[in-house]
Amino acid sequence: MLLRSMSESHLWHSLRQSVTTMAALLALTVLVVGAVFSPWLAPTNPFDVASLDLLNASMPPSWLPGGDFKFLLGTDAQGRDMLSAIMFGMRISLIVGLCSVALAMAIGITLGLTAGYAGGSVDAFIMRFADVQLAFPSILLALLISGIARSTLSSQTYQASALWVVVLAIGLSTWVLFARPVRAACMVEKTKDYVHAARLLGLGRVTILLRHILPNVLGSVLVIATLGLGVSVLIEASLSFLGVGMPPTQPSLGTLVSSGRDYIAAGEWWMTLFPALTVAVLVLSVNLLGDWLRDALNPRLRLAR
Amino acid sequence: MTLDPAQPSLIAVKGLSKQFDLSPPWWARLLTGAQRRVLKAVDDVTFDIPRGKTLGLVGESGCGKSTVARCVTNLMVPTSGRVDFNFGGAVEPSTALSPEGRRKVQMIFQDPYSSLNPRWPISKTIAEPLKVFGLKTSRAEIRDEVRLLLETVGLHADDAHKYPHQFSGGQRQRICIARALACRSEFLVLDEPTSALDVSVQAQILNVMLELQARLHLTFLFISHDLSVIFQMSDYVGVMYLGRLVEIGPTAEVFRRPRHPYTQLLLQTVPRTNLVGQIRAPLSGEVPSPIKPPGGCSFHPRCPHVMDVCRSVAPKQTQSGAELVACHLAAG
Amino acid sequence: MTASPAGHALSVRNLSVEFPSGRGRLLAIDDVSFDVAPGEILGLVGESGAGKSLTGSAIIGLIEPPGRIASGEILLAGRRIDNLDDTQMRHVRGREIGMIFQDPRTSLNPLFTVSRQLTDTIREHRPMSATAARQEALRLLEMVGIPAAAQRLDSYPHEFSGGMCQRVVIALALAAGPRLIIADEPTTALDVSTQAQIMKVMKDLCKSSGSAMMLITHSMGVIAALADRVAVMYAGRIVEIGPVADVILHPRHPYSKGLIASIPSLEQKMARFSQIDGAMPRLGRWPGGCSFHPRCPSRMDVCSTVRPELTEKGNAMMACWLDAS
Amino acid sequence: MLTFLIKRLAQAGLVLMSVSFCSFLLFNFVGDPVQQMMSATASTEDREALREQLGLNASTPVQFVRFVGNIAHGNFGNSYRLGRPVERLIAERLPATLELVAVAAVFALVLGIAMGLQSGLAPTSLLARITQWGSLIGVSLPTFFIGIGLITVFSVWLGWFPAFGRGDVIQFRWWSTGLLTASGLQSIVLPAITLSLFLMTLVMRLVRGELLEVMRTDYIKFARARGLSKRLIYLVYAFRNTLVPVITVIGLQIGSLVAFSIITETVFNWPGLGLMFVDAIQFADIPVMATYLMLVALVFVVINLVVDVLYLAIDPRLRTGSGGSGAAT
Repeated sequence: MLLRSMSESHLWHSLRQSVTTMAALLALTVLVVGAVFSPWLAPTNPFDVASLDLLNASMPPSWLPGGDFKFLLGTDAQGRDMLSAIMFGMRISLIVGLCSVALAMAIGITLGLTAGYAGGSVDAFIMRFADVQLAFPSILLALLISGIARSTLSSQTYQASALWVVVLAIGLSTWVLFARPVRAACMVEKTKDYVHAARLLGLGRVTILLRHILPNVLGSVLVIATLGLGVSVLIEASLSFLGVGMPPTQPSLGTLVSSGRDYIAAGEWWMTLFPALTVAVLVLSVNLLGDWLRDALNPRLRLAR
Repeated sequence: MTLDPAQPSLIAVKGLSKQFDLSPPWWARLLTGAQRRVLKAVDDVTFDIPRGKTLGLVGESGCGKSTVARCVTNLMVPTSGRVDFNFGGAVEPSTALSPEGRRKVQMIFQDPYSSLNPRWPISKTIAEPLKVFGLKTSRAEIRDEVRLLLETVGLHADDAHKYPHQFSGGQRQRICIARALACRSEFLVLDEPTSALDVSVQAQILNVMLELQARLHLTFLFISHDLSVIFQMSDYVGVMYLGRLVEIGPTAEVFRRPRHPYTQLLLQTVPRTNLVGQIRAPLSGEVPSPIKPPGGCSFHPRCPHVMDVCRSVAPKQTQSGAELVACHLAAG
Repeated sequence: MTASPAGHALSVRNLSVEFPSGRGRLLAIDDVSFDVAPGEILGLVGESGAGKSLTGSAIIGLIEPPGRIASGEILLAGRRIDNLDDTQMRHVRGREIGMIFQDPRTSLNPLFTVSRQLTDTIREHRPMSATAARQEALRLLEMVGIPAAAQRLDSYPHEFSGGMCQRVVIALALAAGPRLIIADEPTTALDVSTQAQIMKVMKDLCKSSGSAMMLITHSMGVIAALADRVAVMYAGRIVEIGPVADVILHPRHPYSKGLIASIPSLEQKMARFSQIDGAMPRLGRWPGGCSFHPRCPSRMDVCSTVRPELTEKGNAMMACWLDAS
Repeated sequence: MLTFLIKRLAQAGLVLMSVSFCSFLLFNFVGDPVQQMMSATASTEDREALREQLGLNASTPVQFVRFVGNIAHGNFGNSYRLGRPVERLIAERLPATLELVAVAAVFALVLGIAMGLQSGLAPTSLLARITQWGSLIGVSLPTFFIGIGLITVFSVWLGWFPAFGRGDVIQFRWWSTGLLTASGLQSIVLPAITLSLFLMTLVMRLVRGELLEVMRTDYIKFARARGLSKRLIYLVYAFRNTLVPVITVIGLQIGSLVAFSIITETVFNWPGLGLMFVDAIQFADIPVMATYLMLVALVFVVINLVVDVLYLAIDPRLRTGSGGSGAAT
């Protein structure tokens, strides 16, 4: 609906204008395909303990002396193929990122629309809540939530539900990202005359919100969601790096960086560098795409007022 | 008084007031000794419009004419006073309109760029009232009705699938009229419907409205700051200043012999194309802030005929010929 | 058009302004020429999109990129100013050309006092001590009719009403005594009664200082009240130019005729408004030949193919094939 | 103006109250303190006695009031892990974190604003493009990756700066500073850069965006039409208008600098609060976690009050309190 009215040709035209965005889109496609189909595409299954061989441990990338072409990006201290580990790790990073954006979006849009349309004390209450939330920077809140989960759940349950704890932590700490702009956009939209015209038809608040206002704030939501995905992946990586995110049994990219870190001093840099680079490329291309979306949608949004 | 005793009134507004409380919160008033600040946007406004006629409301920015429009259409709840509609059956107060009554009261807005949902093709916008009020149910009927409505307001029926940004300002205003017509409305509030448009397009839109009014026997409340548009469009005219109706009466009468000094000032200062090289302006004076209007008659600081009584007593509306005027001069 | 360019406060010769776009270069102003004599007020009138504001921006050298002057000359008191570099142009702006914008509330920087904005402008163009500049600022505010100017000197813009703000804007535009003032819709954002006051201030100042003024507006009423001569613009071109009394009371170009006829009258009630069908085409969709021909009630075959040029007709000049021969 | 300040103070109080309530909940409901403090072999009577002693049998509101009272007296309880009063632990660690955050904030603001102005004023220049790209990469790189990269290059390969720790510190009463010794200064360079990069890129992009927005306004166009010099228009007129929205975000983000210091401190083994907090999380050391939270909230609140005062200094419209006069017509 959104894209259709923005006219596909316009977006497509502006996309082709920007070489960097095309490159970002390409990189993102490669990464996402690699992650989604990792069980079939990856050279080995890093979780298959039986296939690990300590003789293969700590091998450098294939193009360096001592490297093996079987292990393109080298191996870790357990003899795991880094490339496969990264592909599987990225899968987990992406799942966490997407789920937490979805959660944050659901909370943020609901509260943002409610606050923006209702105004008055409802608005004041939700926004004070958001202020308090802002006093806890997202990474801190995420740390806290996983800290609480860690101390209340038994370690077995925690291991099993680590992914959802992380999603919850990131989602709950980034909803303000959506709520504030959605509220602002909603407050702008609700004073516009097309909303007044809808009220003259006697439509209810919910109908007006969903039918008229929501489609008109989706443009900015799309941009935030894209940029928010980058933020979520970064937070997840940071949490895992600090040892409170994904456990080593379900390693995300951040976990890989964290576990490879101790080997830098020994000169075995590839265990850290490659997963870290993957995070960087992933987030960079997501950000590039978000920036482009914002620029591409904005003048249009302004024109259409 | 009713404007035309021979004609039944479609809408009667009695003692309408709307206040906005701009005061700081109670604790701040307590701590800093700040005063309550109440903006009387509309203050005790009474008028009625005979069926099939147009009442023009004119005044400068901040005089409360748009607030009247919003109260009349129920987009705002008045602080006091009442608005009654009579569509031929029983008298219905605006706060308790039946869906049927609500359908008959529609509005055309000033800004044609914000009055259409930018994400909707215009066919969907025009069809919405048809569906909401159950006027047409089958898909084919709705499509035909939308095409008919578009042609009624002078647009191509084939443009129904287009989006608002593909239309010019004048065309969008026509689409808004089509949406109001889709409701089969009987009473239209026109809130500065042409002030965002160019003169040549304004003429087109005003013509469309005149034709529709004659054909469908519509009743208009026409709000504008443009005296000449009001002069041309309305049968009756009301002049507002700082929330009050200072003069109301038949258009020809008010424009030929304005009785309130403010109406006189407005008519005198409006630039006219037939008076080349003439600027007729008082040396100073501006509309004061509606938050702190002057006491007594709120126009007294700018009035050339100011008397002592004007500074202390707010004038009541009095009959003067076919008009009602709120001025101590007219009261004799 | 008899005086030499040197005798004019402003001469615009064959000015064209273009915008590069995906569909090639779009001409937004197409071959426009006119003069303004010292002390004269020239009205530039037209509907939105006609290019009147852009003409003003082109003269003061502030066209928004990527727009640019494609060809033509602009002469200020005989000196070419369209080819000046940025630094040289900066000394023309403010000192020789003053500009007044439409909305007085957004024209003033909300975070600085009126005196600060005035003295900054004065000292930019005239070497003066801070105290002298303050005196001058006070004089300017009194000149534009701000009551109790001395007390209000250190006020912020939000403490002024709309009409008072526009007086401050005028004072700022006049700070360095420019020989030309470009006023872009100076009264549109104001109330009717304030509008008349501001028009009076502008007219009096022009008369007393001898500055020329280019008055850009869509309101024929404002033109009638203020201007000496008027140029009617349509789709980037001047279609008719001449003394106000001639053009407004007896317009001859079909567009000016239609435009003036469509203004609602305050004298006589009409059953129906005289209207021009259609709307001004968007930039880049301007038709060939005379660009008004699709809307023109008296169009001929020639109109759709050959563009009419401005030619003298009595006191005025117009670009139309009607009675061209 | 007074109303504005009172409102903000009340809001600040509200934030602190909510945060201390959260901390209180943490204390009481997450992980039983008795469980944490006593060995598994302790008898039920001993547990009950300790319960009574800790006041855990009182009703929840009473406990909360006591909790707040304790905080007001500077009594935050004992660390489960180290068994020492939390306020002492905090006092030992606080200077390290504050110095790191302060140096990083100065880096970020000075460079960020300078680069933002530069790229906003000449958006097509080469330098602007480089900073634009740099900033994009900056926000896309995880903080820990930047830290590890800097360590690898400047400590492991080049050996210019130490890879971890604070270097030598000088003690002034309870405050210890590393800013006055050569090794202390050397040590703070890499962590401060790491910590500041995110904020720096953010400030830069924000300043650039706002500046471009301000440059489109009528008052800047009018200033240009009056022939004012570029320096005056850009660096005085436009810059001050740019600052209004920018300082809000900066205020919020300096708070999050404290949070990001957790990662930086972990990477550089910086003996600050963040490192302590991460350890506390690993060991579920609730009193330390709760106190740290309240401290972060306090920092946030204080910074935001400073921002509000700055607002008043910059925007005259707030001073007269006539902001809300533009009512409906």
